[in-house]
Order: sequence, then C-alpha cells, then structure tokens
Amino acid sequence: MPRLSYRKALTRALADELARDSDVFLLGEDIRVAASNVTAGLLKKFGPERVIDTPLSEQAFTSFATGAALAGLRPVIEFQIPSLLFLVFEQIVNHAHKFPLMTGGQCAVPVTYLVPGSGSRTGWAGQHSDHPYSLFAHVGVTTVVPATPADAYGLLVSAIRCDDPVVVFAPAGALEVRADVDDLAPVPLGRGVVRRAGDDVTVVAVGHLVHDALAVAEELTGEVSVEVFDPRTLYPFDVDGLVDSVSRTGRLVVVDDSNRSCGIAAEIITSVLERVRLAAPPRRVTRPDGAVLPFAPALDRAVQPGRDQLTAAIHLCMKDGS
Amino acid sequence: MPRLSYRKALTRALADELARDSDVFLLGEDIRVAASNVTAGLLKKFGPERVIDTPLSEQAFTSFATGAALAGLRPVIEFQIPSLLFLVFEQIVNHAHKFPLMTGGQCAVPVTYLVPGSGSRTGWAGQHSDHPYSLFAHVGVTTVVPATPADAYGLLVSAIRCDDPVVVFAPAGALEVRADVDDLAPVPLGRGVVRRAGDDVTVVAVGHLVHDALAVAEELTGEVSVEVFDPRTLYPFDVDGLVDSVSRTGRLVVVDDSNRSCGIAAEIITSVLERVRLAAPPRRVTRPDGAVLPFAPALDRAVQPGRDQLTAAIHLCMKDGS
Amino acid sequence: MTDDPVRLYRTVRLIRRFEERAIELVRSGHIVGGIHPYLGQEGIAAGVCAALRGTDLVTGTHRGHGHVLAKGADPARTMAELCGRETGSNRGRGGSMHAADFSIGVLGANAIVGAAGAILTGAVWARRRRGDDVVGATFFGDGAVNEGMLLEAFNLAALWRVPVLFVCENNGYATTMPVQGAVAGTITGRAEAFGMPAAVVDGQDPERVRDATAAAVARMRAGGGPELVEARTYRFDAHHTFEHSVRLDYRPPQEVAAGRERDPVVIQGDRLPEATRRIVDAEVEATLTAAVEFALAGPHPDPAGALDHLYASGLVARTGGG
Amino acid sequence: MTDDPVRLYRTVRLIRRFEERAIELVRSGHIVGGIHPYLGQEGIAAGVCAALRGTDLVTGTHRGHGHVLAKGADPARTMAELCGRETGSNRGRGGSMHAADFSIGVLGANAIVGAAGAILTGAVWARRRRGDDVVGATFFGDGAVNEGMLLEAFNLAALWRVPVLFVCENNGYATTMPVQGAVAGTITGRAEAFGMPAAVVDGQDPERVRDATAAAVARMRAGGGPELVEARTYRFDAHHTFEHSVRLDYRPPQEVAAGRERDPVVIQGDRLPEATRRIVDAEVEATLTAAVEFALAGPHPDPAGALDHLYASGLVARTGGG
Ligand SMILES: Cc1ncc(C[n+]2csc(CCOP(=O)(O)OP(=O)(O)O)c2C)c(N)n1
Ligand SMILES: Cc1ncc(C[n+]2csc(CCOP(=O)(O)OP(=O)(O)O)c2C)c(N)n1
Ligand SMILES: [Mg+2]
Ligand SMILES: [Mg+2]
Repeated sequence: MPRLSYRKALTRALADELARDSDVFLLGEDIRVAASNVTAGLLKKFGPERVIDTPLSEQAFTSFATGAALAGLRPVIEFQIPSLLFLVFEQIVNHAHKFPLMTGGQCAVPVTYLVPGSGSRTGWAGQHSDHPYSLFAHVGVTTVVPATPADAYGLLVSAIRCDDPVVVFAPAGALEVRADVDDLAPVPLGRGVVRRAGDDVTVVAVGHLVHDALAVAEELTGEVSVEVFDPRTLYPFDVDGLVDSVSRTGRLVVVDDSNRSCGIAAEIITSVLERVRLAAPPRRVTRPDGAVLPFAPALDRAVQPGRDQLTAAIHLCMKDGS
Repeated sequence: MPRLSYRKALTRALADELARDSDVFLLGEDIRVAASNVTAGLLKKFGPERVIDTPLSEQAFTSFATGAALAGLRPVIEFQIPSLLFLVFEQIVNHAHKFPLMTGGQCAVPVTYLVPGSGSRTGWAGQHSDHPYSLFAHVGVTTVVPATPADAYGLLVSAIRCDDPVVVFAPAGALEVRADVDDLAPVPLGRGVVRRAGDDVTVVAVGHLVHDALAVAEELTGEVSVEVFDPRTLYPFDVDGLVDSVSRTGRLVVVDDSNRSCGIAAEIITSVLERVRLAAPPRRVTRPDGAVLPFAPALDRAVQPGRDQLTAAIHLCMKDGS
Repeated sequence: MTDDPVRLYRTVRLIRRFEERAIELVRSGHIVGGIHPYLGQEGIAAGVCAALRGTDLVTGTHRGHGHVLAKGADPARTMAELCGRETGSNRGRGGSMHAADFSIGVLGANAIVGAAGAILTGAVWARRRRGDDVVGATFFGDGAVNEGMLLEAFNLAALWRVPVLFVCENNGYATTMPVQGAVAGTITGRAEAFGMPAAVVDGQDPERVRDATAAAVARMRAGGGPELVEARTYRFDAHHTFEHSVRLDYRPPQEVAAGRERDPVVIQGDRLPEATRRIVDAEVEATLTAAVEFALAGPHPDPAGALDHLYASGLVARTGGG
Repeated sequence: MTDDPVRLYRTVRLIRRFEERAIELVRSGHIVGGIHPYLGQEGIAAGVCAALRGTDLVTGTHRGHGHVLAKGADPARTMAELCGRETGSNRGRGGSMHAADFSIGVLGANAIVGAAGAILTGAVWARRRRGDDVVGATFFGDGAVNEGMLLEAFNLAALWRVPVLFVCENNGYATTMPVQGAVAGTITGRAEAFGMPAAVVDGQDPERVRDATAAAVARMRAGGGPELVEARTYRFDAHHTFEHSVRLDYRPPQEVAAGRERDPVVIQGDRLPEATRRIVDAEVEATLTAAVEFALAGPHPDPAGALDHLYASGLVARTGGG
C-alpha cells in the first residue's frame, strides 16, 4: 500500500494516459521543466512531441487544442493560474463546448483543462487566487475537483478519456495531501462519495475542504454525527447520491471555496430541496460575494471558508428546525 | 404620458448622461451608425470624441476603458453579442473588478458594459444567444437586467453613475417592449420591485420574463393569486425585498433565462431559504444545464423557459406543501 | 486541369446564385435570422478551394456559405441547414453561421470573428501528426486582424510551422468600420511580423486567387510554414440582410457602384465561350432549384431533440422545467 | 541635468539593494508568497523613468518592484506592501505583484502577462483628453508579446496615436521558455507591423535606455504616436524565488555567468567617481535599512477589513459564513 501524494497522483495519471493512448498529448507553459512539478519526468519519458511548451498565448493554444481534438487527438492543457481560465473562457465555452451541438453531432472535443494549484496559494494575491469552478458548472462544462490522491488520479484519467471538454481543478490546499493508495483506477465522472458516515447532518465539501470537513466532523464526535459527502464532480452533479444521504440525515450544510452568489453551494442546496424536505434550513459556508483575495495572509485566510465557520454552521443547522 | 420603447429608453439614458457629465463617453463596434440602433443620433449630438467606434479588439478596448476609468472618465461600452462578454471576462473580472481592492482603495473603475439584445435573438444560433448574467453575479460584478422601458432608462443611468463596473443586460425579448412612462428617473441599483401583488405564490422573473410572468399571473387569476417580483438588479440582489414578499405568500417560483446549474435561480432560492421557511418546495424554470441554443426556431424556443413551464411550476408549487 | 476555368466559373456562379436564392428565402421568412451575404467575394472562396485537395481542411466565417460550398459542401444540405431543417448539414442545429461538413474537411463556419484560425491550426497540426499530408485554409475578414486571438494563432502557426493558409478577405469594412479606421499598419505587415510570407492578391479574379493559393500550398506541402494571402475584394450587398430593412449610412453610393463593377462572376465568365457559360448557368440553376426544393421539403427538427449532441460523451443535461 | 549619472546610479543601486533585501525577507518568512526578482534588469526601469516626468503614467509587471521604485515610489511603503502591512502602499492588499501608487502615476504592477498595455493606453488617452500633457510607459517581458491582448493594445494605441512607450524587457526567457522558442519573427517587427517606431537598446546600460526613452518621449510629446523599445537584458536570478528551493533546469550555467557579467549597477557605477558612489551607496543602505524597519514595524491589517475597498461605490458584500 504505497503512500502517494496528490500531486504525484496527477503525474501518474498523465503518465499512464500518455502511455495508454498515443492520441493523448500535453500542452502548457513550462511543462517541460515541470515548473508546477505536475509534469515531472514526462518530457523524458514521452518526448517533446507529446509534452509541448507553448508561448504565452493562452487563447490560441486553447483553441489549438480544440482543433486538435476535432481532428481526433486528446489534448491535456495545464494552466499555471486559475484566472487564466477567465482569459480562455470564450475559447472553452463558445467553441469547445458548443461545437458538438452546433455541428449537429459531427464532432467531439475531448480536451482536458488541468489547473494545479487552484484557489489561494497564500501570498499570490488577487489575480492568482481564484477558484472559478462554479463558472464552469454554470456553463455546463464537466467540472471535477478531486480531494484525495486516489481521486486526483482517477478523475484525471476519466477526464482525459471523456469525449467532452473537462476542467480539472486541483486545489492548492489539496496538492500536498498524501494517502495510502491501494490501487489506482479511473473514478467515474459525476459520482460523489460519502467520505464519512453520520446520522445528524450531511456536510457537502468541495475539494480540499473535504479534509477540513472531516476534521470538523471528528472534532464534533459525540456531539453531532456528521456525514461528509464529497461530490468530486461538480458538473454533472451527483444529485442522486446526495439525496440519498440527506434523506437519511435531514440536514444539509455545504462548504465550498467559490464565491457565494450563484456558487455551487447554492446549486447543491437548490437541487436537494427540489427532491428532499429538510428538517432545518440548509446552510452554506463559502467565500464572500465578489471575493477578491487580499494579499496579507491573515486577510487571505479571512476570505476563505474556515473550519470555525463550518462548525458554527453545523451547530446552527442542528439547533434549527423540527 | 409619452409612450416609450425599451430601446429608445436606453438611447435616452445614454444621451442624458452624455449631456450631464462630460466624463461619460461611449465605446463600441458600429455605434456611430448605430447598428444596434441604441446609439441612434448620439454621434450627431455629441461628436466623434464622445461616441467612438473601435476596431474588433474587444479585449483591448475593454481594458482601455478600465484605464480611462482609472484616470477619471466614465466609459460605457456597447457589446454587439452577449458572448463577447466571454471574450473580455478576464479584462472585467481580473482587472476592472479587482483594481480597487488590490490597490488598497487607490482607485475606482466606473465602467458600464451594455449588452443590447442579450439572450436569444431567434435565428442567431449557438454563439449569439447566451444570457450570461449569472456569471457576473457569481464573480460579484454589479449586474442589472431591466424589464421595462422605465427601468431600462433608470438602471442604465444608475449604472453609469455607479463608481463600480456594472453590466447591463438588455434582453432581446424586452427591447421592443413599449410603455407609457410618466417621468424618467434613475432607478436605484440593488432594489427589486413587486410588479403585481398576489397572495399565494411569489414568482421571481428576470428581464423579459417579467412580462411572461405577468401574463401567466393574469391567466391564473381566480385560480392562483400570483405575486410577481422583478429583482431588476441580480447582483447585489434585493434579498430583503424578496423576503418581504415570500414571507407573505410562503411560496416561491423563479423563472430565469440562464442555465440551470449555478444560475441566479439557485441563488435566489437559497438566499430566501436562508431567511424564510416556505410552505412548499421552491421551483425554478430555467434554461437546461449547459444549454447551447440550436438554430432552428422551434429548438431555440424549446431551450428557453416558457410560459407553459412557468404555469406548470406554479401549479406544482401550489399543490405541494402544507 | 484544362477545365479549370470552367470549374472556377461554376463555383463562383454557384455561390452567387446560392446567395441570391438564400436572400429570397430570408425575405420569404424561410430563413430565420438572416444571413451575411457573400455576394461579390465569391472569387476568393472559389480560387482558394480550387487549389486545395478534398482532404484538406478549411474553416469559414459568419459570411461562410461561399467557403463551405467552394470546398464541396452539398448545396441542398447547406440550404436545408440555412432553413433549419433536419436534413441540413448540421441537422438544423447550426444555421447560416455554423454550416459544417467534417466529411469534406469543412470544420465549420464560425460566428466569432478571429476565432477559427487557432482551431484550424490545431486541426491541421493534429492531422499531420497522424501522418496525413493535409494543409488548411482559414478565411477571415479585415476586421479579424485586430483580434488578439487571431494574432496569437499567427504566432503559433509560424512557430510550429503548421501549413495553414491565412486568407484575409479584405472587403474594406468590418460591418460599418472602414479598414483604415481599424487597422494600424498593414494586413500583410502583420503576417510578416510573425515571419510569415504574405501576398496581396486581386480577390475579384478567381484565377489570381487560385494561383496565389496554389503557389503557397505548394510551398507548404514541401515543408514550408504558414502563409497569408490578403485578397482585396468588395462586398456587393449588405453586411447582413438586416440592412435590407434598416438603412445604415457608411458606404458612399459611388463607392458601392464602383466596387460592384469588378464582378468575379463576370470576370471568370468572360473567360468562357458563351455556350459553355450557358450550360454551366443552367446546371447551376438546376442544382439550386433542387437545393431549394430539398431544403423546403425537409422536416423541421423535433423540439424533443433540442439538446441532441450537446454532449458527445452521452451525458444527458437536466432540462429547465420546474 | 548634470547629476543625471548619479541619479541613475542611485536608482539602479536602490532597486538592486531593494531586491536583495526583499529576498532576505522572503527567506526569513516576512514576505509570504515570494517575489519575482528584478535583479539584473534595473537599468531598464531606471533609464525609462529618468526620461519621464512625475506626472507621467506607468504600469509594471509581476516583476514590478523596479518599475515602481524607479518612478518614485517610497521604498519603505513598497517594502511594507511586500510584507503585507497596513502601512504598505496598497494597505497590504496587493503585495509584490500589485504594488501601486496612483499619486505618482504608478497605476500598478500587474500579475497578468500582457494585460497592462491596454489599461495604460486608456489611462493616458483619458488624461490627455482632459488636457494633461502626459505620456505613459508600460513595461512587459518578451513573453508578453505573444499575448493577443497586448497586440490588440499595440493596434489601439497606434490607431489613436496615444503616446505610450511600450517597453519590452527582453530577458531571453518567459519563465523557462526561451524567446526563440516562443516568438516567431522579431519583437520590434511586431511593433512596426502596427506602424509603430521600434528600437532595440542595450538594457544593461541605464544611460542608453534613458536616451532612447528621452528621444521617444520627445517625439510623443510633440504629437507622435506610440513607440516600442526592446531593451535586451538578462535576469540574474530566479524567475521567482520559488526557484531558490526547486531547481529548474533551463539556463546553462555558462549562459548565466556570461549574462551576469554586464551588470547595470556596475556599468553605471563605473561612470561615477569612487567617492560619489560610496556616498550614494551609503544613502541607499540607509534608505533600505529604514525601509525594512518601517516595513517590519508596520501593523498587520485587521482581518475584519479583509473586504475593504472591494467596491468603490460603498457596496457591502455578503460574507461567506453559514
Ligand atoms: C469577436 C467578435 N466581435 C464582434 C462580432 C460581431 N461581428 C460580426 S461580423 C463583424 C464584422 C466582421 O468584419 P470582417 O472581419 O471584416 O468580416 P466581413 O464581415 O467584412 O466579412 C462583427 C463586428 C463577432 N461576431 N465576433
Ligand atoms: C496571461 C498569463 N499567462 C501566464 C502567466 C504565468 N506567468 C507569470 S510570469 C510568466 C513569464 C513571463 O515572461 P516574460 O513576459 O518574458 O516576463 P519575465 O518574467 O521574463 O520578466 C508567466 C508565464 C501569467 N501571469 N499571465
Ligand atoms: Mg470586412
Ligand atoms: Mg522574459
């Protein structure tokens, strides 16, 4: 049972898919020397035709990948900063996502957009600390946010094999997570998992916050029995899986590191309410509306959802209702 | 009591603000000849220094406006297509929106982004038919979607006077609305309005769908007493105003023309649930998840929220609950 | 290729008459949303595609029927697409601005100015990587050379020596914006700045266009990198058929009259014996009569299939009802 | 300006020592998130800003301390900003990549490559429209010339004859990507393509940079349009201080050694009598000792103010708690 880091799991997923399928190739900035460390060793193993460094032309290389996908390849793009997705939003949403329907089904666009280090990397400030996964859930591009090394591996593999564009957010707060991993296997897109069973309340946590939710759940042992649900994929969301959990617990708290308004927390709450009658009003812990992360570390932390907030939300949720 | 069209109301708002404040100027594509008809007559009245046609360089002219705003002016940009906002998403979100916080309050970025003809203009197909207002509500840029000529005037005026960036969506489905307008006045940002009083259910409708909601409410007279709430501004959302309405009716249905997942409907429902206990599960009528509007008119219509769907949702909501 | 002049004439004549018939169908309401007529620019698509092979790849623009037809698309299925029929090339999902036929290398018209260059570059690169001896041609207007994403594509293609012919159709205007008001420097200069050979050619003469393309394609097939051809042309009709009902004042009538004097259909027609021309004209008429009949006889798509092909992976989107 | 050589020396020396002290503070953990050292490139900021007036405007990059200091920013408040203190130029909200001081025309460093050019163009245009006789200088790297948004800005500035000096700091690499691997054609050629005069200058010699800038600024103040200067330079240290702990293999040691030989501090220092240099060095040391003291003595911002300045309009964002 080898111990695997989240980052290494991403590397393994890339290596395995590159080895398995000659149509897979990597594009990105500084991926040959592996500045982000995710592509470490891949140039040597797969050569410069499969691991391609690009000029700083995010829009063009994103659409270049769309074209390559239209011609049958399976590009994986690494983005150095989450906000680069803002820069290529048009290329992903207006082209990669829309081509299959607009052409009446003549094509597929299997591109994977990988963002290692999404969310706050303390000290990188306002333009480098976004967590824009809810935007992709809104436009309807498959969006995954793995929390564990095994999922980082399994979801990235599934993303690469998926015939649609998939955005993979690897939160900075999860990159250093290590775990004993029995066997590496694809993890199906669109399927959540209960990380910890509980009876009183279901906490849905996204990405690195799964670990915070588990810690809070432990802390509350004896007081509140917390079930932790990790959706893994944000779009399409595993509403069935979550409804199953909430039907048992009757209470719902969501913790997510994107902005509050129109974030995934609102979607999760609404989707559940459409199907389940809750015993108490649902709660969400998120970034503030319109959040811009300030530079100073204490301010940066203050803008991200924290364990104290989650604990407080769980307590409030337990106090409320019938 | 002159009869005013929605489109003309936009023109009047631009003309009045150009006349009132010499710092206001317009930027856009084909605005001198007024291809969209919104800027009709303005070149003649205010000259080529205030009404500026740009090359097709959306990213540069959007940031040019940011710079002009930093230097004290109040640019208004007209965008010809809603999806052009995807193309300049980075420029708005990463720069215009973030400059004040990142500089520690050294500046303001009062830019107005005006999209006349958002949503489907039948026959314009997949890349021209988006309604991306929920994206801006998520990132926290002030977002307004006026439904009536008076609001088109009043909200656009307020947007231009606002010290923050504001996106103004003028839905294609509302542009031809005409109304008797007593007097033209600024409409405060962030304040919704009850368009029709009712007792049984509150229907929140966004933009042009306000008119559909009013029509459905009329149709249901005698059967269900429908209150129609028009938020006008989607971010910041007038939760107080809506809570006031829903506290009375106890039931909530939202109809909105953006995609379902992480759309404004989910936000509205969640925000209300955080404050009000409902008598029945809330309902939403939206575009489907990940919607791309197909070209053929019947398909295009099928993907937009319709009156029948709203009627059905109201009926379901009335049947449910206590 | 002794019949080349005839084939070229057939192509320009076919496009000419296709557009005229399409405009009739716009007027009669069979084509919803209007079209961007290619009238006057037929020589470019015809000349370029005459120098390409069937397996080569092309992308078009919003003014895209000519590109598609010249590359060999079936006029009947293309017309059916414009009419939004199930029998259309895109099953009625794309319409005028997205007509595509992947089976003959037409990766689609594209409604976003400047967007297709990078897509085509990626597609050609991918096909060559798989061992196919293909080149590509991407059409765009004089307005597109101001879009950063296209300039980024110039750089990528030049850097990676992808054999793509960038075909700039300089018709003097981007909608109503004259090229001199939008393009600092020159169009060919922009290509040369990226180390790409660039030539100006008379776009009204199909043979000149063909010869320039053939020369460039020969260099590209021999291992050369991308090139640019600026084809000087004139748009005989409206930017879009909406101008047929709304007068926009931007081209002096004398200029339009002068521009229309050099007609590619006449120029090429004059190279043929009268009798041959008559035969071709009759063939084209028959083809288009059949095309219009085919188009109008085609079934309208069933709204139940409005979201067909939204996801190539088989993912089924949640619909928008309450 | 007889003391010009001294002032230039003081500036390069100040930047050099500022960076060295900042690196110490990174090592000691006082600066969180690291910095992009400007070491080796000091001659460019110093030379450019020496030819500007106090009222002129500049924007910098992620490698931005030099630009800010050369334009006259207070080293103490800048260092406090890097340390995330309330006493920093941006109240600790911006950090290294966003240091700004609008009072002296520093519209900020900017962490998005290629983004600032259009912003500065708009700001200079706006100030001139208000009657102020200002010009601007925007710094960017060799990587930025591949960003479409910057190339669009070249076009806008050239077209509208906005007096902006585009200063390309060509240090041979964009992170680890060599300029030859990323830039097809030449950097100056790209400017010339937009009709902009462009010159290559030795960026290691502050006086050469100053002279080239002075000549360009004189032409611009006399009514000329924008110009570009490509300053050839070499980055003496890491792309970012994270390289101090993670070895990235992309610059041969001999190249680094050779690059470090032409040191702008030495080149300019050699122009001064030894005694003068000592006096300046002592002054700079004193300034920086005071700056570091000031920085470290400054209070950390109160997390309660984490969202201060998010909205210039006074809008108060909802927080993220449950
Ligand atoms: C990125 C983008 N900006 C604006 C538009 C709206 N628009 C459609 S066609 C057009 C003019 C294009 O001009 P040009 O490139 O010269 O092509 P032409 O129409 O002359 O063939 C504009 C502005 C668009 N579709 N995409
Ligand atoms: C648009 C964008 N792409 C990528 C990055 C990540 N990044 C930061 S600095 C940098 C290299 C910039 O190179 P260059 O422009 O030559 O400036 P230098 O660092 O050499 O000063 C990269 C890729 C970014 N900040 N912005
Ligand atoms: Mg044109
Ligand atoms: Mg560089």
